[in-house]
Amino acid sequence: MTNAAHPDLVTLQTPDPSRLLRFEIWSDHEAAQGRLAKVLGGPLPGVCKSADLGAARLIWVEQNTWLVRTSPADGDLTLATLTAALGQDGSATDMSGALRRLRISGPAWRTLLTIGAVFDAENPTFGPGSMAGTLIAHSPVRLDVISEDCVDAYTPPSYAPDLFGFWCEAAERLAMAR
Amino acid sequence: MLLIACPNCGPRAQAEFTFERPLASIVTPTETLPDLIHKLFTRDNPRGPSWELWRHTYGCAGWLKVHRDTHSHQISAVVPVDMETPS
Amino acid sequence: MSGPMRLADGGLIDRSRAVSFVFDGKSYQGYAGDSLASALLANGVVLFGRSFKYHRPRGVMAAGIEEPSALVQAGSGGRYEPNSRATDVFIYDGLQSQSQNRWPSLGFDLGGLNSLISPFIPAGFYYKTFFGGPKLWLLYEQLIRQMAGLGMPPTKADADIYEHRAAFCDVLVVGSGPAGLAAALSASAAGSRVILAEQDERLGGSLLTDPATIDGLSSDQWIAKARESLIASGGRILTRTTAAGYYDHDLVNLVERLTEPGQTPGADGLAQRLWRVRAGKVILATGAFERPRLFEGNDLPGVMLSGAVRTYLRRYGVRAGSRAVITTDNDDAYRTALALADAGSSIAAILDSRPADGVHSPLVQKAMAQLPVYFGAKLIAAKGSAKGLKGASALIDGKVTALDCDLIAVSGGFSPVVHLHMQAGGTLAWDELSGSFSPDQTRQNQTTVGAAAGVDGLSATLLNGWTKASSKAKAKAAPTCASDDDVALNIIADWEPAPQASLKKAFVDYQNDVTAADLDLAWREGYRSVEHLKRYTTLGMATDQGKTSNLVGLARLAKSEGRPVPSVGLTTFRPPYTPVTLGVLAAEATGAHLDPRRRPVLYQTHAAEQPIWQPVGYWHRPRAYPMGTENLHQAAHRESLTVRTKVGVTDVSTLGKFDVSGPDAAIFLELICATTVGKLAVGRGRYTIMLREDGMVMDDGTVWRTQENRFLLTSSTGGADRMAAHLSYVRKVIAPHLKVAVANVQEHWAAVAVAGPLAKDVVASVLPQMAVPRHMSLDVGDLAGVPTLTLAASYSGERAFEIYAPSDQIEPVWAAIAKAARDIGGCLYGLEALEILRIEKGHIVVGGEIDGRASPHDLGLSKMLRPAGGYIGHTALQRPAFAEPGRLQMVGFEAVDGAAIPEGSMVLTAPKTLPVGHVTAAGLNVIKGGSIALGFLRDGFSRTGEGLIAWSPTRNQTAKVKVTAPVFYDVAGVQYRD
Amino acid sequence: MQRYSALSLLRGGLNGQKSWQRAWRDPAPKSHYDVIVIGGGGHGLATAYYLAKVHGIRNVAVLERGWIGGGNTGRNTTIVRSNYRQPALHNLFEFSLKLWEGMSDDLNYNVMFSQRGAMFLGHSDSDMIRLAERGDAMRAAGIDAEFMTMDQLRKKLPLLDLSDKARYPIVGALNQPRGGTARHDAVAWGYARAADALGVDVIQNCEVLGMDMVGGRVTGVQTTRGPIGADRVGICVAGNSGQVAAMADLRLPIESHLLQAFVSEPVKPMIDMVIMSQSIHAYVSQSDKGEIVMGGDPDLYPTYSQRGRPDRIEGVAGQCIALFPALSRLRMLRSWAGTTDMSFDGSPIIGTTPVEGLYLNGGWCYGGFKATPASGWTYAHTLAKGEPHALNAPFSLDRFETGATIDETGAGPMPHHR
Repeated sequence: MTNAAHPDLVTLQTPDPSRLLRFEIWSDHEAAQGRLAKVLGGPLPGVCKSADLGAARLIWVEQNTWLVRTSPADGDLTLATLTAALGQDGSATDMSGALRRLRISGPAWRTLLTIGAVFDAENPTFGPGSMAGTLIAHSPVRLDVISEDCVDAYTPPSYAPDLFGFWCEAAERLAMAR
Repeated sequence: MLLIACPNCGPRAQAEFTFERPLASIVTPTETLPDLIHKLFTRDNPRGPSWELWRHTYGCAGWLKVHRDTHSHQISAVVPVDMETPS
Repeated sequence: MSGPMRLADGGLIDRSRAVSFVFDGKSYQGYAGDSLASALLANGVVLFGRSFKYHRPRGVMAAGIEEPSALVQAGSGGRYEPNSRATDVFIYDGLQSQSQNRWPSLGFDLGGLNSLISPFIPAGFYYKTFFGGPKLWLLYEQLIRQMAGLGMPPTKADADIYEHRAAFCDVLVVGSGPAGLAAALSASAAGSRVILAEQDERLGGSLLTDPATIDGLSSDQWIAKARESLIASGGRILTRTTAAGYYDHDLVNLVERLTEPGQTPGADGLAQRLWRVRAGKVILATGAFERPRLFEGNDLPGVMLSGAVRTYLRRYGVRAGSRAVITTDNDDAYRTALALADAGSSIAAILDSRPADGVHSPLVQKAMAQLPVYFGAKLIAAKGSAKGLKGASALIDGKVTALDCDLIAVSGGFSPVVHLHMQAGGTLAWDELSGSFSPDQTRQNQTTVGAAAGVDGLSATLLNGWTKASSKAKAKAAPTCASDDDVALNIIADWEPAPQASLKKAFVDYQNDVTAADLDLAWREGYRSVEHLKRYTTLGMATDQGKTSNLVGLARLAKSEGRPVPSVGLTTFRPPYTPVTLGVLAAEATGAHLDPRRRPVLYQTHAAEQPIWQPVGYWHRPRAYPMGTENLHQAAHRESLTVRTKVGVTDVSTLGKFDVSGPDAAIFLELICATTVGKLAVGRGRYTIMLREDGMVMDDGTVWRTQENRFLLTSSTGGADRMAAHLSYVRKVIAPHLKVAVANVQEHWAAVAVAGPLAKDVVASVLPQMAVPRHMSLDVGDLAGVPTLTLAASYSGERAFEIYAPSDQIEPVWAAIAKAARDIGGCLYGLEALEILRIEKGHIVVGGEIDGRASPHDLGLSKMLRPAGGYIGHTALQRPAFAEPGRLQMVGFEAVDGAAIPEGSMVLTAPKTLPVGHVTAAGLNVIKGGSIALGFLRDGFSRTGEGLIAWSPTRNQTAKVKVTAPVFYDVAGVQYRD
Repeated sequence: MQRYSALSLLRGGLNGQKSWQRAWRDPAPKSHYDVIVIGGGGHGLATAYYLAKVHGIRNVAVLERGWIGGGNTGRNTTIVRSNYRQPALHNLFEFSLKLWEGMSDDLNYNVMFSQRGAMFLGHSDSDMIRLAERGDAMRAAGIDAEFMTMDQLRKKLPLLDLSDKARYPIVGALNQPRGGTARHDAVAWGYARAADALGVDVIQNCEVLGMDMVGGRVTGVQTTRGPIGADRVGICVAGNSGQVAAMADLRLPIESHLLQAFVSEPVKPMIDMVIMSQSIHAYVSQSDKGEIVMGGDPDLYPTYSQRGRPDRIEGVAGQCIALFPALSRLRMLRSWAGTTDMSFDGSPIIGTTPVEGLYLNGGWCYGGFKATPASGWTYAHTLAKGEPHALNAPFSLDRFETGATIDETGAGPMPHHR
């Protein structure tokens, strides 16, 4: 579903459903991360970073904790793989229903994210592979920069209708002010 | 509104954070009653530098030890809660 | 030509674009670029408004935001704004404006009678009369309130939209006069990300009044070039944008006005925007305010600040008078005199309070050659009325001299605009000669430049702005001006009015009508601290916040005290610098968007059933699903009866839910829960309570062991966020060593509760391959292709199940369960039925019995507590008050007289006695009928059977009640088991 | 004391305002007082006044670091009410309200106590039950409280948003007709003048630097104007209680936070009462000058800075517009902030301390202004008798140790949860 479409400015889209898995490591961090890197096909992204590993998107979310976004078809297998690789050093939890994702693309996505915000989305160092949690329009948001032209925003489903509505209105205003 | 340099996320607006308590007021369940009363119900409440516990609630959700002047609001150190506080 | 006072040419107005507007019902014409004040002055209007207390006639005094007198109300309906400064409103076609605080009209104002009784209403008079008790005061006050206030209040909701933006930069420059522009250019040249904010609609500041030649260009050209250069290097220029507040850690709030008061916004509908700018460094180039001087009638229409007279002349092409008297203590006013003379006005006198024997600058010498200049001279009184000035008297060479004039241009020196510097926590330095404070120490990363820093002369200003903005800036690269344009002020501050002037008509605070005599009186009465003086007289508390009056008042206080000005202190500078609409402060976060509205994932599904909604904190949940013409109570009763007799289905998705996993999960949970957890078998669950550190019950819920090392903890909806923070605190701060992961799965899992004697049948029909779990057991299953978790737990007291599914897949699960239940006579039920059922069973809830004041003992839960302790709250529970007699303990109440027990009512032993308890929640016995309630009663556990009264005087309701145990249904607890 | 009256104003007008005397003296500190009250706010000055008036103890000094009324007395939203749920609280505040009703005449200083009504709005049925509980508790204690119908609300406050489109639609309100506002500065000045007339020394610009202790007993204070001896010393410096108590090695159950408030530019009358809300944590009233006075939640972290965070003000603006949509186009004129003594149950502390001769009045959180007269009255009693008055006995310093806390909101021991 496209919520607002101004390709030369900003477009908001609800992407296809995906699975979200959270995992946390509590002991022997180096070894556990090594095992995970092996099964995921690359090292885990560092603090406040994100990365594509194979078909999965890995997002650092808090200390020793990551979020994995996979396709619905891969979800169960990934969960099992994560659980096995974590062993006694951590655990994984299915969080698929806990967050809604909105894809914001177009040259004005950074401007859009400064509205009702306190975070410096216009900072060029906040580029592809960067993750930031913040508060926008009084709603908790996690941003994952996909490319220079595109960012994914995650928020709990209960906040999503209001927040996505807020962005739609703001996007329309940006378009009107052109 | 303060700018707090989260060790994970970098400098961020206070709106993303929550003040929890002075570090000295952290009470474990094994504390004796007199100790609990002393730590929880009496406070130094300094006018000046103080170690405090904050949380980057809407950022990385991390718990932080913040050394902050309660009058000037100058913040001289922010470290993760599991790190020793520099003396 | 728009008006008789307009010059034939010149100024920065666009004479090709006429603008029509209305003031007090009369249509006028001005030009694009005119302020309302300049357009009205051009049209010969001299009377703009009435003062607050004495309703004295007032004209326009200034040309900028410091204007105290010329206030108007503008616009209408949802765009109506009172108290706008005519000097700070740029006219647009269709502008509707009105004078205010007058009745019946501006010219004839009955409030002006106050002026006649002014001897009897000096400063603070209201503290000394109107005695006789609060009832009498209310009568007096009614009149006072009508007399007070300025504009009429708005009555409509705002028609427009406001927005907040976050912005970050290396250097924020506030003010775009020569110092600000030089600073912005310098910072930009050094590679900084620059934001330049200018409150005016055009860049230039003082250059708009005093054009100059800079770097060989006319100042207009130089400004245009600077603008282009800043934008080309990625800078952001915001005009009509005021720095309203300077907060901690270099956060500056900028208010951008996209519309003028009353004006319809552009296509995006935005009226104003608030920029929250976090700057690496802030350069304040905010200029200086010219000060008025003390003389009798210094508030009359036609008395204006000298710089303002020149601004109207040069920027707007408006001559404010044809015969002027100038009173000054500095050179700047000579520019005004010469400019007026150039424009064809005659100059009756330049009254310069400085001594004659000083060295005269070329500017002064030029004036002396052609105009009547008197040194050591003072103005005594202006004479005039609402219609304008009719001359003045002055002290010249020791003699009282009458002067003919229709304009008095006043310059009492200049005060640097230090407001933002002071908001930022800076300190000030005093200069006795010029009588001004300028910035001294700074606490934040901030520098003041130009006139705001007390820098005098254009070339010094340009150099100062350029070099202070960047450590890399080289002085020789700074912009330079032509030497003719480099005029110094040479102020010799003189605060002393002429001895012949009556101080009762010498105004310090124009808008609030505070005179020099008022200040003297307040001092004599002992209001001698500067704050007392301000608060007693209201000095500096008007809408201009004393921008022009503060220093004049301070100097007067210093004279009374016999001390130098800086030693009498200053009042605190606080945001906002100029008044800011509440609308832009709030932006979208008001009205329907005041707080986020959290919708359960099944919101749309419920909406299709047209339920009655109930707000619960941020959440919106169905309260009941009425059928036909049912009201809330009928629906809720039917729903609860259906649960008791058949089966009901309800959405409990919003409950707090936490996935706790790892080898130390049980240890962790035993810190949180006051009950035992570790002994739970896999596949089993139990009820639990969580305590605060002070021993009070914080929340309740259930804990389930889903695997050997994995638990699911549930808690209340309202307490979910608090519980999440608590779990995080305990995990990361109290028990960081544990091998445990805590994931907040509140919104991952949606949940459907099925309750009633037939609940088992519903579960069996939708999850046929799963054996129906027994009470407090769980199992997994597949429902409509969705993996589910079924918990057998009862809140209603009936056999009941909660079926969990990932919230993004809950729809088919809900649909299947609802259908299965309806197929066998069941129904949906909402929060109201849930409440009725839980009261009957005596289950406690957050916000009801869990009120933050009740200990587990008070709630009758002592037996649940883990005897070994070790949980949070255990230690504090040992405090003696928890065991003392007289505690409020949770009981049930049963109505014995057929009346309904009022919720929230007080419980008494007899009429007219003090309460011994209260009712927390009341409902009805679903099957048997009759009113029942839960509540607290002093020593209630030992009072079962006692007859009491539940009394609600606010609702005029009473019920006779009997104390019972807090359970009214299935006391033996057989219904919810197999 | 020179009597103030309409006649005195007439006289002043006729003689060129020459007849006015100083409202209070500017005495030099004596070497010893029976009682020293530290803190020249409304509470301290009221304490001194009632010590002199009720207990006949006139050898009293009030020591003020800066100017009297310069702390939270001059930094609040001037609301006076007694509509509390907990008996210990409504008993104290109702006693206070009764003193307010006679204050202007008692002090011969018009404090403009305006009983325009103080109203709590309810936005849901559960709000209404909690309001009923509060109202019923008040009425049972003989305090005025009454529900207003939607029609009454519409009539009394036509600008209130009573639509169902509101985020928190208004469904009813509990009014305390005797609640209202008072002129905050006048309270300090009125008490100072009246206390001064009874012989109390009100000493400004006199900062207490330390306590003199002999054998665990306080014998006086060290000040910027020299040492001053006293039989009894009463701390009355809410906002800075911890700082002063520390001079006697006392740690308190208090944390200093910050509360902001602001006013709009003045307009003609538009809001006729004090409006508060059960769901929206903001309060609104209109001053006699015409300014809309607004406040809300505190800043939620410890600070002595008196500099507020702007997002708090922005939030309160949104809340006030949500209640009164027409406020949107009014402008914030002036904002301010006070340092509040946040106690760990939200209630004040008035009573004895473990240090002999030393007494404490503080912990007022953000509700101290309305208590001014009762605080002074009960504290004067406590200082005079060495033991608390029945009204302040529950508000003892040791209640956190015993567990007998008085928690109106049930928010628990963390000040930032309040």
